[in-house]
Amino acid sequence: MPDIGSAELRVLLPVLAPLLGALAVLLTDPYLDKGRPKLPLVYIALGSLMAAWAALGFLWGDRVVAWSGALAADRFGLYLGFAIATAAGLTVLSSAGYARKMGVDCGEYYSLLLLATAGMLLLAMANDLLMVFLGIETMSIAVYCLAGITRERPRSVEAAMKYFLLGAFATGFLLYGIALIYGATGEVRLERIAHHAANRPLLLAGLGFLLVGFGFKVGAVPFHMWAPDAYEGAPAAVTGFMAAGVKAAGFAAFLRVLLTAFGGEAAAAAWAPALWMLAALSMIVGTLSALAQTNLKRMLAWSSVAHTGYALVGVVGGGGVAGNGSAAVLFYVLTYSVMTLGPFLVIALLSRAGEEFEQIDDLAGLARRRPVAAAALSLFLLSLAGIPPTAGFMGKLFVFRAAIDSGWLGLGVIGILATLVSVYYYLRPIVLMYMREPRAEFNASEPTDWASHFAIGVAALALLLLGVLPSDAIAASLESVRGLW
Amino acid sequence: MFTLTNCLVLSALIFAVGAYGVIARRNILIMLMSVELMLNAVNLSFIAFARYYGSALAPASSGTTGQVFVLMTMVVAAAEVAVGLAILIALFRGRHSVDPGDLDLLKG
Amino acid sequence: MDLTSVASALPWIPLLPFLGFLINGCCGTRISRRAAGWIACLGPLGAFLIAYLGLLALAQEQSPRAFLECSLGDWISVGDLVVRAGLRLDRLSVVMALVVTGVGSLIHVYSVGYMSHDKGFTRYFAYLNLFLSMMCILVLADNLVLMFVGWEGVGLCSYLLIGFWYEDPAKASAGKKAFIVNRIGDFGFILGIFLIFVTCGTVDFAELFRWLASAREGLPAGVAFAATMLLFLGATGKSAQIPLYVWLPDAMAGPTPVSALIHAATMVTAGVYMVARLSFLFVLAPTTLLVIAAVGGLTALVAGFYALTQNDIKKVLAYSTISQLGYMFLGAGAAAFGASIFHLFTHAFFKALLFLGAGAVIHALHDEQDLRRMGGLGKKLPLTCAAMVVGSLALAGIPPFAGFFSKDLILLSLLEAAHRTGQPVWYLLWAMGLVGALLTAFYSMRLIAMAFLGAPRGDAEAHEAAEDPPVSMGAPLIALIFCSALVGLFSWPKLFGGFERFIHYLDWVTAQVPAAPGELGHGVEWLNLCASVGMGVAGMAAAYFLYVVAPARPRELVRASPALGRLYELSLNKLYVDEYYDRWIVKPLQAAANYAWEIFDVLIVDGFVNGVAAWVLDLAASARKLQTGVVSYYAISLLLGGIALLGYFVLWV
Amino acid sequence: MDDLIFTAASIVCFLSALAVVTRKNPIYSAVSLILFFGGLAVIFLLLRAPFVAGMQLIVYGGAILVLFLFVIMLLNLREEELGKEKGGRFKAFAAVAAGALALLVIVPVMAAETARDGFGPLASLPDGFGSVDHLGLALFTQFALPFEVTSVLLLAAIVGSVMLSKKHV
Repeated sequence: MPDIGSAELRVLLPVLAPLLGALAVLLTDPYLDKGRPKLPLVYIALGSLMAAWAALGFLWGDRVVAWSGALAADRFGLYLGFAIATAAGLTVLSSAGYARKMGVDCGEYYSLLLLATAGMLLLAMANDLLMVFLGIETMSIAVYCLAGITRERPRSVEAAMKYFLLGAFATGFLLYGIALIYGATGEVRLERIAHHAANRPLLLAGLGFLLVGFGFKVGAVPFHMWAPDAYEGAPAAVTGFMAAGVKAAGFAAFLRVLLTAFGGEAAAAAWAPALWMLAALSMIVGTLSALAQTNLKRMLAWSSVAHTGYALVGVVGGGGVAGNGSAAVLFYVLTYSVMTLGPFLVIALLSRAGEEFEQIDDLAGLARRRPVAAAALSLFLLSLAGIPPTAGFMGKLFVFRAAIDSGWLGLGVIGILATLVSVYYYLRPIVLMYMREPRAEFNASEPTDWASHFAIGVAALALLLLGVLPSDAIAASLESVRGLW
Repeated sequence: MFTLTNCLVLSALIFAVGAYGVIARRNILIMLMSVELMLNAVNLSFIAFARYYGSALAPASSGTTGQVFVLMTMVVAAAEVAVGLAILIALFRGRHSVDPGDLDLLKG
Repeated sequence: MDLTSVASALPWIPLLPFLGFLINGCCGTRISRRAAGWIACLGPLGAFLIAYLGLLALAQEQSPRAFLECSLGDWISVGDLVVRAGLRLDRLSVVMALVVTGVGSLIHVYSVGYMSHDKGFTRYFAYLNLFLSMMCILVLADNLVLMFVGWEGVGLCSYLLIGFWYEDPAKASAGKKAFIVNRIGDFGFILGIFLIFVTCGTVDFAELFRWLASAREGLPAGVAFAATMLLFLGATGKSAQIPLYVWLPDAMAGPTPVSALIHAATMVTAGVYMVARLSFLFVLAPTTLLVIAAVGGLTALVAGFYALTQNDIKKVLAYSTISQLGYMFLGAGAAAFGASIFHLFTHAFFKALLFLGAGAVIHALHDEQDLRRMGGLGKKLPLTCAAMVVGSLALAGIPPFAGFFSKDLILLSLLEAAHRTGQPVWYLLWAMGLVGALLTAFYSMRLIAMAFLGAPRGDAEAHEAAEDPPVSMGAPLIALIFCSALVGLFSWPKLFGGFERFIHYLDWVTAQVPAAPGELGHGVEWLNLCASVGMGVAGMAAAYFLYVVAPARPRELVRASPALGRLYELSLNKLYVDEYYDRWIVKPLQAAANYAWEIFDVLIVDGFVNGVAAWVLDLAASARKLQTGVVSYYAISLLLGGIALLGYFVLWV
Repeated sequence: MDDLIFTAASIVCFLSALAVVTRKNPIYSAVSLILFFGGLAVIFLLLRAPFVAGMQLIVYGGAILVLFLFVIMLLNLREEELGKEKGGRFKAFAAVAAGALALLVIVPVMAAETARDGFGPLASLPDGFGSVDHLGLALFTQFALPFEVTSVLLLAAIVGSVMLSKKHV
């Protein structure tokens, strides 16, 4: 019987906060007026996410392992936990107005958002493969439903269906991988897998299946094909949350498994070339496909595939615990989650009742009608393109540097070339916004959505801060990787 | 022959059959069932490995882990099916088709 | 002057214009135009004063290598990458800072008048202030990364200002062109920085200098060559050299004061400044220096060639700028960094003057830029005419105007390089410089002749209404006239018992190559001087003859010989003369220029760039087709990926 | 005896699995699935997992399958609403790919059996292994957290599926 004492409960705090929030939302919802905006739900959700933030900050420190080793509160998990909680918080802020416009201002929406957040935080802190599996599934099931939450929109339901079918398929692979690893070692605890005299062929086969499962969750080519469809179809606020949160949590678990269970030199030498291929393919396919898009959300989806590739560059060039690559990945994913969330917040802000604002051509002349939104969107896109002084530049710098330092020159070159090409499609919307005549359709009479503006402002500020003064965040990422043991 | 290896081989074959079902069939219901086949195949592997590693009754022993994992997988499978069928119903309401080939609004 | 107190004021040099940017950018709609104009001008003026105090403080120091330093703390500190951001004012950066803020202030004042009727008045000044701030960061940066930040910042502002009138798609696309072409150069710059950091472990100028001096085996020659070539690629982008010069002529789409400030006086010279700043690195790579000189010489010649036939007054000046930048790189390539910076210095004044003068003409004629529709403006616009004449004389290198001294020094440095290295190629470069000087003088005179001399050819009404600019525009013109006439005296040649003060002022902060034994001798110096002045005079005279004197000549010929009666009929018509020139001078020149243009622009630049772009877009379209929308295919992709991964792990490892 | 039961159950499982993926009508697939679950439960029993075998029948046979059948009835698909199946070539390709996948698992399994550090003889199991007692104790001690987390997962699934199948918010 584990001692349900302070350590057990403490470690669980960041997960409990959104969970209790979800329950509170579900219990409050029936008592609210149907016709009025359901602001109390927003307050509850925000409050619980702030509590999660506080809990993450409270736990920041030495590694604490609890629940018979199932959960580890260490800097590694908490680092991206901050990204997840922030993404969720900003999504809630922007949802206050957006959910009403899309007709989903209901308890289910906020509770699913919070449950998904709880799943992501569990995933980020999971320390054995069973928790990894459950974390992924909790998160995924909530996100499948969120993707289809605007049920009247055929695209939304289609996105949910595609995401779900492929997700379930990939789950099979992930699970088989875990089974084979368990078969090879008799263990599911990550650090014990590493120390076990393993049955090598079976272990490697298991690793192969595992990479399929994780590759799917983070959207690496060739397991990426759900991403564009799901991103395009899902409502904008959900897409942003998906792009930021799912990827952050996925990478947290992915990296932890690779570093802890397969961090040995022999194992790393086995998986590095495989990930090399995934990274290269993701960068190339993602960048090329994004070039030809006319839908902003879809373009961002392809760009997220490319960004998965950039992050994988850091994983390949990780250099284990001693190297800087893994820390670079953490920093990269942190910045990525903010800069990919931003454009979706803007899309959510600009959307009108039941109608998404998603065509790139619709952006024409936006700078004159909505200068703040246009400026923020430009900043996000510049950061995605990796142009200084934004965070995206710093992230790319460290990732590519790590790869080149550890001898993966080819991957670094592919990355830099992909970045160069990507500038084209990131700049196109900016050019449209600032240099074309606006269309007549902009509706300026809507009341200003302050919550959404605030969320966008926070994201923009965070990007600039991370870009200009990245030292603390990078130092923390280095500590995080060192604190893994 | 009832051996560990044969159990694993059977598991691999069923997994492949399930994977075949997902990619070859054009009926979302059957695709979902195929996913269930895959998960069950994995369960078989888990139970077989649990049989191999089981030498103690302690909760922390290796054998126990495998069996517990299967229980968790069942919960997940049930939850997935529920969600999947709910999405299918929402989809069918608008489109009257269970053919994944008809899901063609999103592409490119 | 207290050194430390001035040093601590250094951040205000970029900050003051930045404050202007913030005020004008954020509350531009809420304050009056008058206030916005004042705010915009005060920032650069304040920055100029601080830079001037810096100059005085430096002058008090004993050591010529003294510098003022203001650390901004550790900017990035991660593992072994520590970037300490700081500002650093030494003799080189103070010259640059004074030029930037000084000319910048004048142009700000001028802009108040020039842009007074534009609806984007405050936006314009916000951008202009931001530009100045970024330029000061570029100049004062004490490390490559911070310099790159400024470098990108000025690029962004340039892009915004070129596309300032974004309602016009052609102008917006000019902005894009500038942006994209510069990305190519910046890519080289980033790689260069990266290479230096990987090799030397630092990006700080002072530390880099120490590292190079102390490293036992020094920098491997290959690395030095690669790094300097990459950096120079960055410089060709920003400073519009072959092959990346194409954006600058299009950049003339922006308001004229912008062309004066950004695309003539300051930003485009950033490449030259960067080479001088890192001169201690560049001298380690003699091959790169030769490439720099060759590119510079070729650019000077080709761009000068283009300028001969341009009819848009701003395009003439744009090509002239490219050509003069080529001279600066010629000097830098000959390791005469001081001379190169001196030319940058003088060029900033006379080219700003020319652009502002051109702006006054355009302003007076209500946005008329075509030289063929001008003429005879000399009497209507005396001040403008004076400005343009002084500017042209300086540009053509006629003594005692500023351009003469600097161009002479650069040509001389080429001879010295030939003497020092013994490579005859430097003589060829010298000859190219001389021919370039001839072309420069020709098109300068042509510009004056077509705009100010002769009879008015354009709209008579507009010509009648044209008048000299108001005080706010006139005062900067007058200031620049004096500067263009006089700044050359800072470096009175040795030949005339001078001291070459400016050059020696910089000697201590730019790298020196060991001089060859023995002097060049006064004979060579005299030869150089005479050749350069001779070219200038000859060019101007030729243009004067062809554009001003010659219209009378056919008539004399006809009077002398009745056999030319038929020609007389034609020659009465002024068009005949034009056609005569057209056939024998303009057409061949144009054909040659067009030919050159086709080779460089169409074939190499456009062809290559468009070819690659088309190929990539084709690829993108086919990549898009893979995403069929059918889940089954997605699942197959997943399965095949899984099989590949599994195959790798099971069968390969 | 075990060999015989295993062989029979394996054959039933494999054939019914094949039937699931090849029947055109989902009803037949669902019925084949029942057979499959039953066969698998038998194998679980052989592998000394009586509790799991019981859960297999209750959860899969009882809950999941009923859900499938319920939805099949609810949708009441007509012939033309069934998916348009792809031709033989496509299916052959899919079969080859799936076969390759199976092979790539079987290869390391075989290797593991024959390798020096491969699987040894099966351990003798203590009495009560796989019983309700045994797993119940594990679920409330060692695996308390995963056990609790499944409740979160189920909550998400409930909220989500109720929301999705409602007609109006």
